[in-house]
Amino acid sequence: MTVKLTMAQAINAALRDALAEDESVVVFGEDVGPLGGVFRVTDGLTATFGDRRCFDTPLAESGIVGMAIGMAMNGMRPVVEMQFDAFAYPAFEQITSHLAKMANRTRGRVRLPVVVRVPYAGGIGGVEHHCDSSEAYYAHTPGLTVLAPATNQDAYGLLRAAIAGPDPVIFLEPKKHYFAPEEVEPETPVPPIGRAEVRRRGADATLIAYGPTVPVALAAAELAATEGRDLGVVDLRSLVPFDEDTVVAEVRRTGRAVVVAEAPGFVSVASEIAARISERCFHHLEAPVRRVTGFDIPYPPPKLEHHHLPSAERVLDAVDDLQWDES
Amino acid sequence: MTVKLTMAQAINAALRDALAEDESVVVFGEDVGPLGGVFRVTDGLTATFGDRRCFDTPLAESGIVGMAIGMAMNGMRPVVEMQFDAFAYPAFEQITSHLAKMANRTRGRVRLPVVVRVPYAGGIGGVEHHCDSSEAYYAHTPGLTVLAPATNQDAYGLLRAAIAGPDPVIFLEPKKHYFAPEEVEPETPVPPIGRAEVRRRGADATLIAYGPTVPVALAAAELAATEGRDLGVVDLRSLVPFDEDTVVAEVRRTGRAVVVAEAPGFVSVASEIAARISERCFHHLEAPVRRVTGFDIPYPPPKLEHHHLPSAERVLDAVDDLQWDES
Amino acid sequence: MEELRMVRLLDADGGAVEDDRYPMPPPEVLVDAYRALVRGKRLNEQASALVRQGRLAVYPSSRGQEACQVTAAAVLRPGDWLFPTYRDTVAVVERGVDPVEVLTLLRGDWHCGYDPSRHRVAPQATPLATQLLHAVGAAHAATLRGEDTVVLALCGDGATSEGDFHEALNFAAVFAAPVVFLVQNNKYAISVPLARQSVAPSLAHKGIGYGMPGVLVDGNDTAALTAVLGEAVTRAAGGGGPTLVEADTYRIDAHTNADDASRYRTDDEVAAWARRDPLVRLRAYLRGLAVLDDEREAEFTAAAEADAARLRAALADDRPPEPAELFAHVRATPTPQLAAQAASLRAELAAERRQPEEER
Amino acid sequence: MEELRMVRLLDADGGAVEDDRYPMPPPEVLVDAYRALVRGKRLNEQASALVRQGRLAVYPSSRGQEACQVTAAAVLRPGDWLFPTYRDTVAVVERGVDPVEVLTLLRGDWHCGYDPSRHRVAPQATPLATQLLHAVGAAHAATLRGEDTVVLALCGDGATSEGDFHEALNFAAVFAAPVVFLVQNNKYAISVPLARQSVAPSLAHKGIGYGMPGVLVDGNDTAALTAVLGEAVTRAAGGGGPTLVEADTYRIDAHTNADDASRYRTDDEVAAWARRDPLVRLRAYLRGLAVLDDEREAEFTAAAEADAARLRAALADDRPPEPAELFAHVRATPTPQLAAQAASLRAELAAERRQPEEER
Ligand SMILES: Cc1ncc(C[n+]2csc(CCOP(=O)(O)OP(=O)(O)O)c2C)c(N)n1
Ligand SMILES: Cc1ncc(C[n+]2csc(CCOP(=O)(O)OP(=O)(O)O)c2C)c(N)n1
Ligand SMILES: [Mg+2]
Ligand SMILES: [Mg+2]
Repeated sequence: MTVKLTMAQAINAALRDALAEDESVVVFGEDVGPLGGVFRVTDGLTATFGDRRCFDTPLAESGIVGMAIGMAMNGMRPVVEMQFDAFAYPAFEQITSHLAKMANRTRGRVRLPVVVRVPYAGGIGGVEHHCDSSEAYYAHTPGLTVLAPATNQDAYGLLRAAIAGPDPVIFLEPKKHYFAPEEVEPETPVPPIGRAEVRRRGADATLIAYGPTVPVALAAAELAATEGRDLGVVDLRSLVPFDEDTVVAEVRRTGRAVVVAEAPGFVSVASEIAARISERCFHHLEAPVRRVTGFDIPYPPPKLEHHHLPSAERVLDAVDDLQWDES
Repeated sequence: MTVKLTMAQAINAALRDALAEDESVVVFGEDVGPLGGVFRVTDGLTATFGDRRCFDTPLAESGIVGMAIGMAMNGMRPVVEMQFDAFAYPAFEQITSHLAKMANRTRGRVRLPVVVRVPYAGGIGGVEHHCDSSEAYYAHTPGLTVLAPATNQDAYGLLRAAIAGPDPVIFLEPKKHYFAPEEVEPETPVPPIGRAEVRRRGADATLIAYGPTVPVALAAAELAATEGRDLGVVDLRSLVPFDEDTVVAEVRRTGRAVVVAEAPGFVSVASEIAARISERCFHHLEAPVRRVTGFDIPYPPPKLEHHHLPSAERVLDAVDDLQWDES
Repeated sequence: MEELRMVRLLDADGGAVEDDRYPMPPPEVLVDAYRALVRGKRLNEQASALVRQGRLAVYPSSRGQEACQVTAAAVLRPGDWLFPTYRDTVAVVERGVDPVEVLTLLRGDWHCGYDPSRHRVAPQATPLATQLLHAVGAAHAATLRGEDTVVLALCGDGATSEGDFHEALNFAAVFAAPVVFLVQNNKYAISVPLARQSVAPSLAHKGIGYGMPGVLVDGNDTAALTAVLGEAVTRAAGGGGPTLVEADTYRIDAHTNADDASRYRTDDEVAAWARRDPLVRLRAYLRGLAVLDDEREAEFTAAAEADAARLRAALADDRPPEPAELFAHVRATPTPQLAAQAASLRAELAAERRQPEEER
Repeated sequence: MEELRMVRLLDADGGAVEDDRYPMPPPEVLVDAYRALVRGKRLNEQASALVRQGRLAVYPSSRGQEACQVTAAAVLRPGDWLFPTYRDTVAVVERGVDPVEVLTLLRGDWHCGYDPSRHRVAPQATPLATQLLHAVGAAHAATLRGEDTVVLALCGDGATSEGDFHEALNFAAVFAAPVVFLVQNNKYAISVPLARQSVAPSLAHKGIGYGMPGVLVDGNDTAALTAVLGEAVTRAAGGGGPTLVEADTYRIDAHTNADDASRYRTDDEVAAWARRDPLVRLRAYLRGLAVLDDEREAEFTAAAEADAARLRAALADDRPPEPAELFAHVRATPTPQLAAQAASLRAELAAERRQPEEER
């Protein structure tokens, strides 16, 4: 049965279903209780499950992640919310030195099934510190799983998988998707973590995107189709594990690739993807891999963010650059 | 006049000279006072300049960086020490949300001439949390300058430039160089920040390295020379700004490149360099750019670190892979 | 555990209350403070209206907390520094910064709008409690140079839970830095009530753990705040080190316009605090003293209205900021990559301008 | 500010001291503690010797702090948890973990050596104060499940300056979590003296700012520690929430073997504290009670020696850990990249093995 849900509602449904099914799941963070979170993602969870299952903490992000680690060490499956990307930075030591490393430090004896939910990226007219794209920090840190759903269905399914799984997960929720409704089928089998999805098969070039840039890539492909160019779109869904095989297979087929991501491009996930494609598709590439990313600047203010964010136009400009004459 | 100094001594000399020349320079951190730092980099500074110029703080890294920011806002040039890479993580929010962004947030009216010194990377037999390579976190963050000297001369000169300059600097000091003496000429003009140095010009392939992997690359080039292969070595010195032109010029000449870095390779500075070379040298490359990096694992323990660290052998294996038959 | 008796110099009806620790500030100081309250209240209302009209992206109002706001600025001397948060617009304005400048960021621009060095007012901080450390640094820099600068740093009750609050208070105490920490305990951190932040008898009690004086003051009593903060500034300037001041107050408006306060507090609670309005109380006291009359009040109101009108006019101009400036201030010396990105955006914009409208 | 009177039940010569707040623990408990002290001291000495012999990479000794170490373990019940630091090897061993396992990490292996879940002992934490939050989480998990588990968390005086210390104590207080925080105030954080960490009258005073009891106890008095920690555990188990205990003690050895303590403290200072050795004091008391005689002492010493010998033997085996295990535990399901890296290292090692020695 499909229902029409926004991404906020899809995530809410995933939390609800996980709380109902597994006593060890707990949800906590800042304003996630009676308020239901500043994005209303946890709306009604305290009312339904009580304030032992979904509760507010003191205002301290290192505290939230640190407490989640301790709870996971003692048998729970905490799902915590960081209010905005940049407000996860106080928890960076807990995430990097403990959450990511505990399994290794204990020879796999202590695994930390903690999910850190991060309202992610921009495009919502937020003021400074509210629209960072922080995935590179996490993706570079060995031991973390990093997910970035682009559809409300995946938001539901991947969050279920993340909560049920053994590894710590950074779950990046594109803010600008929170309030857009889509068809969701909660009964669909939970997707395995680590598989990219080919959203559109194309013959001429492959766009690789994740999270908030997937619709941008799809829009670019639509536009290109009207001009007779057939672009494929790969939605990574999972940044770590990175489904290299799917990406490589697509790019080998088309011989051209553009990576589309919102974060500043320098030393980013887009760099990794571009480097890996360049290495593994070397003899198949007709043109250098292009990256369409945010600029190497602090996230810009509401009135200028559209200049910074990858747009379908900018993606198509990059596609135009893929040395078609020589091919 | 050249003197023989270890890297610890070269940095100490740079701090001394900066403290002597400029009243606004202050040095602080954990154990940097009477003890002279756990690596003795600040040895004798308190004795020479008094405990108002070089002093110990309470044990709190966010506090140290936050205080440095406030001092810089009020006219000082703080140089702070993080005791080991991983112990800078508690300061991550201060570094990312403030140190990196203040100039932009104030339209350039408040620049923060703060230098954060980080004893960097491994190879010293340290136990867990003492040998992280954290450059990717900083290099990805717009607004920071990130330096990684490989020679004691550069350690001196770049630190002088960092302290004198207007931008906040993360100064990565390869720990395993601390105690190796080299000739240093303090009078040499301070090198401009952002210029790579071609340490060895080669005809057949280019190795790109920085910090602790520069000697590894040089050793590999020596070995290769005995086998008749002429490898060049570029020492980046500065990760941000990244001297793309020098790297691109070298690789266009040789047509082959191997990037050598100690950090886990996934979403790393090495990814960026590889992606950029692949893009800008596309028609010059005879083979895919290879990366020789640390594994995507937490830094290994003393008894296993040699397996993880890029070695000259591993670099040469990568060079061997550069499709020489087809060229 | 030791009880901390709250400092109060004016009762709910504006009657003077004796306190053996703090004298009543002189009437002219309080008349000035009243003028500032009127102005601050009007600014809060005007800015909130501008949000509703789409002229501001967001505005965290300090309605109800104006006494804290205006005294935080008033007790400082010219060379002193203020380190405010997103909620402290009124304090920044009282410190002498043009409200149009202060609201720059919230209009959708990217920078703080004013020159922090000139005004000795740090940019308004959003990451909670982080600015408290900057305040300590600024103060310690002054000490090292032998200046008698005092730094007043603001934060909320919620922010006291952050690690940076702890590190800042401890650094200040250990270095005997001339900082006054003013915690505006307005009872909520967005939706989270004080009871979820702390079970200490008061936030002022936290001073004990750092070895610094902690003072609990009625945050809606302008006279008490003036006395307590004034004394803390004097002590700091004299080398007496930092003070933690907790102001017992209340946020009358929602956290921001985006917030739905009905989800976490009752109208009755708000109404009870609205009756403790700092303006009403100070006005009654000053009218009782006969140092405030209809004429002066009208003058204050007119001045506040003029400010508001100027603000409306300035914000009616909604020209977007210059995109090229996105790159201009990130670093003193741009990286080659940044320069290339700036050039490519310039080229894009130029191409758009050349393209006739219909083709876009 | 309120004075906190230090809890002491044994004076410097081992004489019993009356304290109206805490009764003297029974002799048999203290004899057991003495046995543990002997064993702990021997372990500290043996491990330090193993460092000098190159068998351990490093060893942060708790010499002088053994009373804190052994009581921290002794007061816990089987289901309780211990959250130790790098310096708390003796406490971990007293909790029942094999010393050979505990020293695994310091031998140069990559993991903590023991099974934290089985022993209910967290891995020894190096990033300072971080483990205090884990302790709160573990405790709160127990509360949510209705278990009466208590968690004892250890840290040093220096660690109290970290933001995580603050967040942990505050979370514990707000959630009334069953945690006992034991700060071993050994006067130094590497070289930095207590005066640079805090100017509060005591670290125990910090409890006030969190609304939790703060107790200052003589950290070289095993009887007092037993009483204070025991009471705190009992209170926590009964739903009475957390306690902050500051133990006044001293690190007799250098920070680690890599440290040169002569740079920051005098021999006289060390000698004065050496005279306050917890073993000497407890021994005098127990011999005075005639519950300890030469025979038992010899027995304790022999047991400690046997332990030390076993440790030496185990650490003589210096086979390196298996390189393949570098990849095995990073994640439950390896990424494709990790799997490829593991395979390439395997291939490298296999090639090395195949290659005759002379060719390498
Ligand atoms: C580090 C950090 N975490 C979370 C936030 C999001 N946030 C903004 S305001 C706020 C509540 C702050 O409450 P309080 O300190 O009491 O100040 P008030 O808003 O009441 O003035 C939160 C959680 C933030 N700005 N910074
Ligand atoms: C976050 C962090 N910063 C710095 C260090 C380096 N370091 C290790 S031990 C130590 C001193 C700790 O002092 P204290 O807390 O008093 O404990 P003690 O060593 O005296 O037992 C320091 C600075 C660290 N381990 N973690
Ligand atoms: Mg508040
Ligand atoms: Mg200590």
